[in-house]
Amino acid sequence: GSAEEKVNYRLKWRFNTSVVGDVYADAHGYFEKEGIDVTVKPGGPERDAIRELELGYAQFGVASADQVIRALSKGARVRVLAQLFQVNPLQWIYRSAQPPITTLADLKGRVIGITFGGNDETIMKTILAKAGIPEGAVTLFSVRYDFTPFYRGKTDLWPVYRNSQGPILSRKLQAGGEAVSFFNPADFGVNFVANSVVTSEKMMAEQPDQVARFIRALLAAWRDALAPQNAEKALSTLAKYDPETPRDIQGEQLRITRGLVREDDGSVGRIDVAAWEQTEAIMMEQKLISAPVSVADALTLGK
Amino acid sequence: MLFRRIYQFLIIYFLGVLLLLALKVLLNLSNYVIPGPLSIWQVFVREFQRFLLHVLSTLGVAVIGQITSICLALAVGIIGRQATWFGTFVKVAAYNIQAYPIVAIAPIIFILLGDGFASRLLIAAMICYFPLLLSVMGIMSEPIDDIEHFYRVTGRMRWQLEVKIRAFENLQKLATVISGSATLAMAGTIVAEFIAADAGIGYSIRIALYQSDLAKVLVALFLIGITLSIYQGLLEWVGQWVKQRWASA
Amino acid sequence: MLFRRIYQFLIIYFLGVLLLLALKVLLNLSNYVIPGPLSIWQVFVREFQRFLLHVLSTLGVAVIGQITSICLALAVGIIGRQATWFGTFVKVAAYNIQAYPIVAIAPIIFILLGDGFASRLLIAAMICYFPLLLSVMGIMSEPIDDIEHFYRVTGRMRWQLEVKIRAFENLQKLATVISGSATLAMAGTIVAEFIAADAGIGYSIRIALYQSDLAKVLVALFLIGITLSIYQGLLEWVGQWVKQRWASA
Amino acid sequence: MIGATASGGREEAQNGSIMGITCRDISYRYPGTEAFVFRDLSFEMAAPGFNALFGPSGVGKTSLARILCGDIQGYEGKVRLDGIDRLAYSYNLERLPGWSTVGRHLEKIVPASQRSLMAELVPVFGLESCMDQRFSQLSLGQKNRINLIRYLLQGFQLLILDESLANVDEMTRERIILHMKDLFPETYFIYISHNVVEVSRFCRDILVFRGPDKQPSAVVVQGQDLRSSDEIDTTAFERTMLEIMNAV
Amino acid sequence: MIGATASGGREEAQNGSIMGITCRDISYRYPGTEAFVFRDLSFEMAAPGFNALFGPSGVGKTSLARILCGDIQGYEGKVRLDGIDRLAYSYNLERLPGWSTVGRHLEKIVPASQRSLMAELVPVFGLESCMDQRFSQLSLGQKNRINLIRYLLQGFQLLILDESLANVDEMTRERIILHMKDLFPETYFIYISHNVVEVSRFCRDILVFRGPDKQPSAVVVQGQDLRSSDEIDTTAFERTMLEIMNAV
Ligand SMILES: Nc1ncnc2c1ncn2[C@@H]1O[C@H](COP(=O)(O)OP(=O)(O)OP(=O)(O)O)[C@@H](O)[C@H]1O
Ligand SMILES: Nc1ncnc2c1ncn2[C@@H]1O[C@H](COP(=O)(O)OP(=O)(O)OP(=O)(O)O)[C@@H](O)[C@H]1O
Ligand SMILES: [Mg+2]
Ligand SMILES: [Mg+2]
Repeated sequence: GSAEEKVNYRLKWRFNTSVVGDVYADAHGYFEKEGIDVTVKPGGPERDAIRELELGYAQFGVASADQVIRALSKGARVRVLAQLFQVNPLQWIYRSAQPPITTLADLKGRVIGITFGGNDETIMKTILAKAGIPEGAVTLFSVRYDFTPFYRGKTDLWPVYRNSQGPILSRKLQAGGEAVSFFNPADFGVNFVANSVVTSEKMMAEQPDQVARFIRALLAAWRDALAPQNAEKALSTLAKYDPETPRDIQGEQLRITRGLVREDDGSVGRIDVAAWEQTEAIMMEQKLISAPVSVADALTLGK
Repeated sequence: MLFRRIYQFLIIYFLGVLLLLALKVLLNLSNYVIPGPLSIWQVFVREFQRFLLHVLSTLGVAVIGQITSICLALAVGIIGRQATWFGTFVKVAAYNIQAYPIVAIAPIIFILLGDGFASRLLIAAMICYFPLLLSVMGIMSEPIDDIEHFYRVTGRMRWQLEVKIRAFENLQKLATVISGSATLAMAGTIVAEFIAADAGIGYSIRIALYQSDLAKVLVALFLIGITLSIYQGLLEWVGQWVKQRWASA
Repeated sequence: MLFRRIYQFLIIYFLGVLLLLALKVLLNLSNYVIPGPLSIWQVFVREFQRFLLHVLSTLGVAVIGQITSICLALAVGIIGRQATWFGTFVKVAAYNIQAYPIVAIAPIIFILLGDGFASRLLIAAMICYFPLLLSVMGIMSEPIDDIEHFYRVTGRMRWQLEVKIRAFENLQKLATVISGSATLAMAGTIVAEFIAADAGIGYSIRIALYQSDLAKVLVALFLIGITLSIYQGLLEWVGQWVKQRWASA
Repeated sequence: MIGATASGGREEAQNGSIMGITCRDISYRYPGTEAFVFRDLSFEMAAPGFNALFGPSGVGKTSLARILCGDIQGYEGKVRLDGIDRLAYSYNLERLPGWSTVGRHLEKIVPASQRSLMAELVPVFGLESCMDQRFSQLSLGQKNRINLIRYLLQGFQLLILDESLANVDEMTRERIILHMKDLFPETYFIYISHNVVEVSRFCRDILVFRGPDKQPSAVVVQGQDLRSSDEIDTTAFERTMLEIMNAV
Repeated sequence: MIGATASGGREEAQNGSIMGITCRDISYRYPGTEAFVFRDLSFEMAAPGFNALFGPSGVGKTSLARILCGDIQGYEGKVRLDGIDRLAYSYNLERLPGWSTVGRHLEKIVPASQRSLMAELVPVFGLESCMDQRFSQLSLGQKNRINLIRYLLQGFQLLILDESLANVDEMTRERIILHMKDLFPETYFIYISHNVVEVSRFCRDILVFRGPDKQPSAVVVQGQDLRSSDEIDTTAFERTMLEIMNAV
């Protein structure tokens, strides 16, 4: 292909450590090497990569699994190219001074923060259902972006992104003399898939070669960015894209991100079909979609 | 008037929806990006009652918020109209607080007031009060010499009288601004719910956005628009009534 | 005046911070709920320059947004002042759009305009224009018979002239509202950045909130307040100048 | 023609140039009030020139003026304005916009054809020194005169002057009236004033109001209709004054 | 005392009851203008009663009035108001607030001690029927009179009436002036009017303005100072009129 191919790549979230591989690819010429001119665009809660794929504002994007499944259920022709997070970073923080949560039954009687309408609600409700805990046995607390209720002990568990907010909060509470732990649903068998790289069916059909080159470049970048020996380079790159976060915190974030994305053999991007099917099943159960979408058909497997 | 207001709203709303649908057809977009008419209609039927209740609950807060902010704007406007040190101080305070995006000071509000009704009300009022304030300040700081002269030379001028005179002479403008501010009270309440609440239409919209469900958003906007049209119609009617009462008591 | 404005802002700001610190001591809140003075100062020193640049970038957008919304408000206010069908139609449209919380229509805006500068500007302008609109509408719909009579009976009245007469007679009020709306333009831009941008002080605040860093938020608020005080001082000065020019040209 | 169908004596007029004002049985009260301002008011002002409305304050002069020019509707009776298409009501509280000088405003609103007339009128009105000032910087009488001058230069066929010279001194006023009569002989003026001497001397038909309780509620007195060249006939003048005083 | 230190002939006054107005060499021009409104204006109005300012429109009557009452500062020369503490300037464009009837407004602003006086004045002013109306519903002359009446009942020692009766008919005006003179013999009135007959008949000291170019720029003419009981001395009256006309 020619180096003239221009595409936009819409992330799910703003530039921070959660997108380290994406910015690494951007900063170090991974896309150029594959002959594609990619503009990496930061995301945000008001962004929706799948919409932009359809509108032609972007050719590739990052979307969470629930977005993909919802879109499929509404007839969007979207394809998953790679699954970035093998473990969902959406977890719950709680003070270590509290009784540890070793079984789901330990949740009983706790005040649990959830974002109504958000993925954490879906996940938590699935967990509660799975553990057979009736709604009345826990107190659900409506969460905003403001952590005060957690700080002031009004809630026991608070949903956070383990890899980005986790280290920041840990540090703050540590400075206040408190240690924290995280409740990870995956530890209890609930695998709700998080961010994945998507493109449109049309791209897949019309530019299969470009898609292949894109994903090859991207995954290579992620792999390199998360390789421990490249940590310094990755952190320098991050410092450019995300000057708001202190470097030591970024180091911690990078370490945790590595654990959530990279597999033991160093590979990234594996699509965990079982997890996707579980995600679809959960969404069916929670009536977030009205009919099955056969999500497996939208997954691009095998390489 | 009220009737006209409502059907004009309907025209605008449906023009907006038509625009979206035209876009959908033109760009061949899926229901995920822009829901089809059928699915909008289904959502409408399914959610109508629930959303209506939410809108009404929002309206309730908005009304209280509006009253609060009218009082606040009057108070600040009356104090700030003076060119004294304290007057400008209050004015600077009133302006600066407004410049801060609510979302940025919401945490402080929650720390101070907890996250119950009071915070929501305060946020709604804060969004609504400022435009009122600007108008009140503009009106209150402009002397009406032909009327005020007598009271000044006879030493009868009190600030209450001054306020009364200027308010009465600008009744029309005040009525426009107050009935218009209903809109802001509504928007303010919705934002407050968006940030803080677990009830009200703002909350429903937030969930719909989380779920990328534009159909729900459209239905919510429809109900907000209708409700607001009626509320504003009522306010204008009350405004007329007050004007008539005051002008012919 | 400008100087007074700034030190009054400083008083208000430090009163606010003191209140928070008092609360911290009183309720024995830990540093992660309300940061101590030392850490606020450290953040201030560390972030000052970067945040200042962000605030200035925000101010740039705010100025354009304010100009846009002044034009928009004038246009809508001038059309909406008429009691014709079209006039009320425009008014109803202008009001209803305002009632919708920006966050709810942001997705639609992004669909229509993409996510470039245009969307941000539109959002900033939409937050700023409505209060202006209310005032303009109030002013523009009130005839000034003693001046307009002649132009009516001689058949010379054009809408431009009517607007000019009413604007001139209400110059003081308009100046108050326009310079006050700087505040709204600033808030609007910050909200827009909050939702959409990847630069500007709104973006920094969003991240600070995401990171639960109240010290950063406080520093950002400080810089916003100072910048706004200066901008508004300038605007008032320009307003004075225009008034003098127009009144004595 | 306002508020009336073409009936009565005047429709024989062969063309529009024959002007006349006729009112028949006009009764009016302001909405929401009890008292009639006037009842069954009938009068005729047959010819152009300087005509007047005269009567005590509050008797209804302004109200009638505003009926004639169509500002007030909802009265009973008939108003006929024959051959009068261009008419205006002007009053002494009118203001000019403040954004430029009085002179510039006049330039804008006076048709080119009337410029020389304007140049003639400005010194007669004693306004030379005001042209560079803003309206708000003028004295009351100067405001009155500026307002009047702009109306005169619009080519109205009927011009109602509601106390338009009330705040001008008598000498200037006399000079102005005499010049107006010379320069606009074809115009119907309806001059509202509280000065009985002035009205008696300079006006043609003077409609004297007698209040709604007397019948007829107004009578037309013939004034001296003096022009600049005329000598005053003192006896006739005093008779007119007396007639007016008796009528009221 | 405004704009002046206590110097000159009047400080011998043993108590405040001896009133007097003295101006010495007043010169004034409005900020930003070239022309002087008056130059070296000096005059004295030695006693209470109905005094007047008279002169062509634009000559500076209003300006002087506003200097006397302290509204205008920045003039040259000295103004002495002896024994006068309570003073007010009132003008014919003033309005009453619109939220209640004229009668109710008067009730509010007239001290209880003045109520009976008010009851006496209302019929003199011909305002009985206006009491239940709003200010905006009044005719111009009615507005003038309502405004004047409220000022009269405030117990001012000096009251400047700037064309306060300009839009009232002559008969009513005469009645009002005569009653004012009877009821407020101790008050300093400064009456600004364009009616030479009225000024000559009813006023005491008449300051006639001659414009800034003549010297002296104003002279005081003695008026007939007629009271309700007096018969008019026609010769003296005509002499006063002539004197005024010649002065201007
Ligand atoms: N808008 C109104 N509503 C009710 N009554 C009114 C209104 N305007 C005038 N009037 C009454 O109608 C009567 C006639 O008023 P009008 O202004 O015609 O008198 P006028 O002859 O012009 O008096 P003046 O010489 O004082 O100007 C007055 O008694 C007045 O109180
Ligand atoms: N604010 C002002 N700025 C500049 N010039 C002014 C101002 N007010 C009045 N003048 C000028 O000062 C002169 C005197 O005005 P003033 O109002 O005192 O006259 P007057 O004697 O009261 O006239 P009238 O009888 O018309 O009321 C006039 O020539 C006028 O143009
Ligand atoms: Mg009148
Ligand atoms: Mg004057």
